[in-house]
Amino acid sequence: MPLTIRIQREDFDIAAEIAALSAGRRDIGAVVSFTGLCRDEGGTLAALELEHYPGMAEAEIGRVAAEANARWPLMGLLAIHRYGRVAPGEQIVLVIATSAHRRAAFEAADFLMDYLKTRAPFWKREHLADGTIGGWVEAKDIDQKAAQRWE
Amino acid sequence: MPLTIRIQREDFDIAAEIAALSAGRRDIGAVVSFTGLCRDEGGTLAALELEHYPGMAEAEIGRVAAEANARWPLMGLLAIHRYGRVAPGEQIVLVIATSAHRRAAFEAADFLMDYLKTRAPFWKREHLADGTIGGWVEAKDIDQKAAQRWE
Amino acid sequence: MTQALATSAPASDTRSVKLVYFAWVRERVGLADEQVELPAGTETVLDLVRWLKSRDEGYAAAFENETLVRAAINQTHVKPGASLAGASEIAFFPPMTGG
Amino acid sequence: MTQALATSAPASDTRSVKLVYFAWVRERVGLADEQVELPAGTETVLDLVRWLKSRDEGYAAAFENETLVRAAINQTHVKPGASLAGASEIAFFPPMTGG
Repeated sequence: MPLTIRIQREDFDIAAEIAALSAGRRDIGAVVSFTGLCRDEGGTLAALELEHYPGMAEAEIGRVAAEANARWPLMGLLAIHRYGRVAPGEQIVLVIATSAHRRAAFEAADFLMDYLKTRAPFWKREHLADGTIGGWVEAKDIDQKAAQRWE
Repeated sequence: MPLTIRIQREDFDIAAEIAALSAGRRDIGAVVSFTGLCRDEGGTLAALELEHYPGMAEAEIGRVAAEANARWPLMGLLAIHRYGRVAPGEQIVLVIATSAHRRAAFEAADFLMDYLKTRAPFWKREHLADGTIGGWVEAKDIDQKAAQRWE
Repeated sequence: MTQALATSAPASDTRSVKLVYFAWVRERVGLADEQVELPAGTETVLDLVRWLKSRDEGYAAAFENETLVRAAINQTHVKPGASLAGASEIAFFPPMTGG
Repeated sequence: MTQALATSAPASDTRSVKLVYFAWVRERVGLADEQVELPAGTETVLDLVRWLKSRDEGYAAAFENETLVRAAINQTHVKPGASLAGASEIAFFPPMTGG
């Protein structure tokens, strides 16, 4: 299965990534994409600063992707996660799953996002609209529970 | 909630549709897209011909979208379904759901696709690679069961 | 099938509706749409289906399996027992296969 | 904390590992990474955490809640009881908040 994992500072282009995963293939029936964006939190947020663990980030997402590939009949899987400073409205993360059928594509993308949230070594810190540096974003129980759905 | 429903012969551009749903907003945290493509069925298929019930197709998808909007806190919802002749590798259907959080976006897109499959008045007929016109595609129990998950 | 024995049907019992057909229902009937006068006593979708089946072999083939063909009244899905009251456009089609 | 009482520790009991810290663990420790000699008897991640806590207030603050800070050995998540055998890079960080 074609697998793409990229950790990058730059923005990404969803259409180009879908096109690359689908290029030359006529057996894909379903493409599910998830894009995570930076919210402005009611105007209080100036930016998110994303720190990551280089090396482990790619390795851990690769392990999660391998699990997804073992669980669903996939034709392609992609995960791109940005690091550095991201402003409200900008894209942070992209996951794409392709398969012959929609159920596998939906579930694999959903699974990959849940595990990426709880297992990939990224940390967000808030930069506030008033110019101060806010705290590190706290992990949410709801994300742990979401990941546990797949166990 | 911004709602877009289009039934059209022409292809569509996922990135442009996501951009239009997100334009000027900084409160969207999650965008889930589903794209359904025409498969070549191991090389046996030359094209799918999609017939639809004009008027009812838009109305029925509108009713399903209203149900999705009542069930999840959405910030935007889009459904585009093509009709006419579609070749293997080409796009047939696009669903996009946007929300502050990923669970609502995933579930609403998944729901909209399941109901679109079982309730929207579209019918597919196969044109085979050997030049003959194949039969009308039969509805699948698995699609009925998928839609029943949401009841 | 005739309504010869119905002696006191009011005028409103016969009215004109548009029937539309899709996919293999359309092919078997041999028409995409038609305007018909509903015979007196045709009160539900199933009544209409049974009257149509009596018209000729094409309709009989289209509605061979009465529970397989789906119906919509005025562009909304309905069940076979649904009343035709207020119906101006009645559609018949196979189970949907879009998406 | 000294190992003065350990009299017969083999040479392999003290070895050099790279420690890396992220997010608020990094900020509290005051370092992004460091090379340390593991004291003899430091066999698990939790042993290492307890030794680090004894070093100064920064480490003590970082590891105040021993079960909150996550660890990875050679870039793989591990539990506090995990053995340090074979570890060359040990990372400590808060619960992840990516995605």
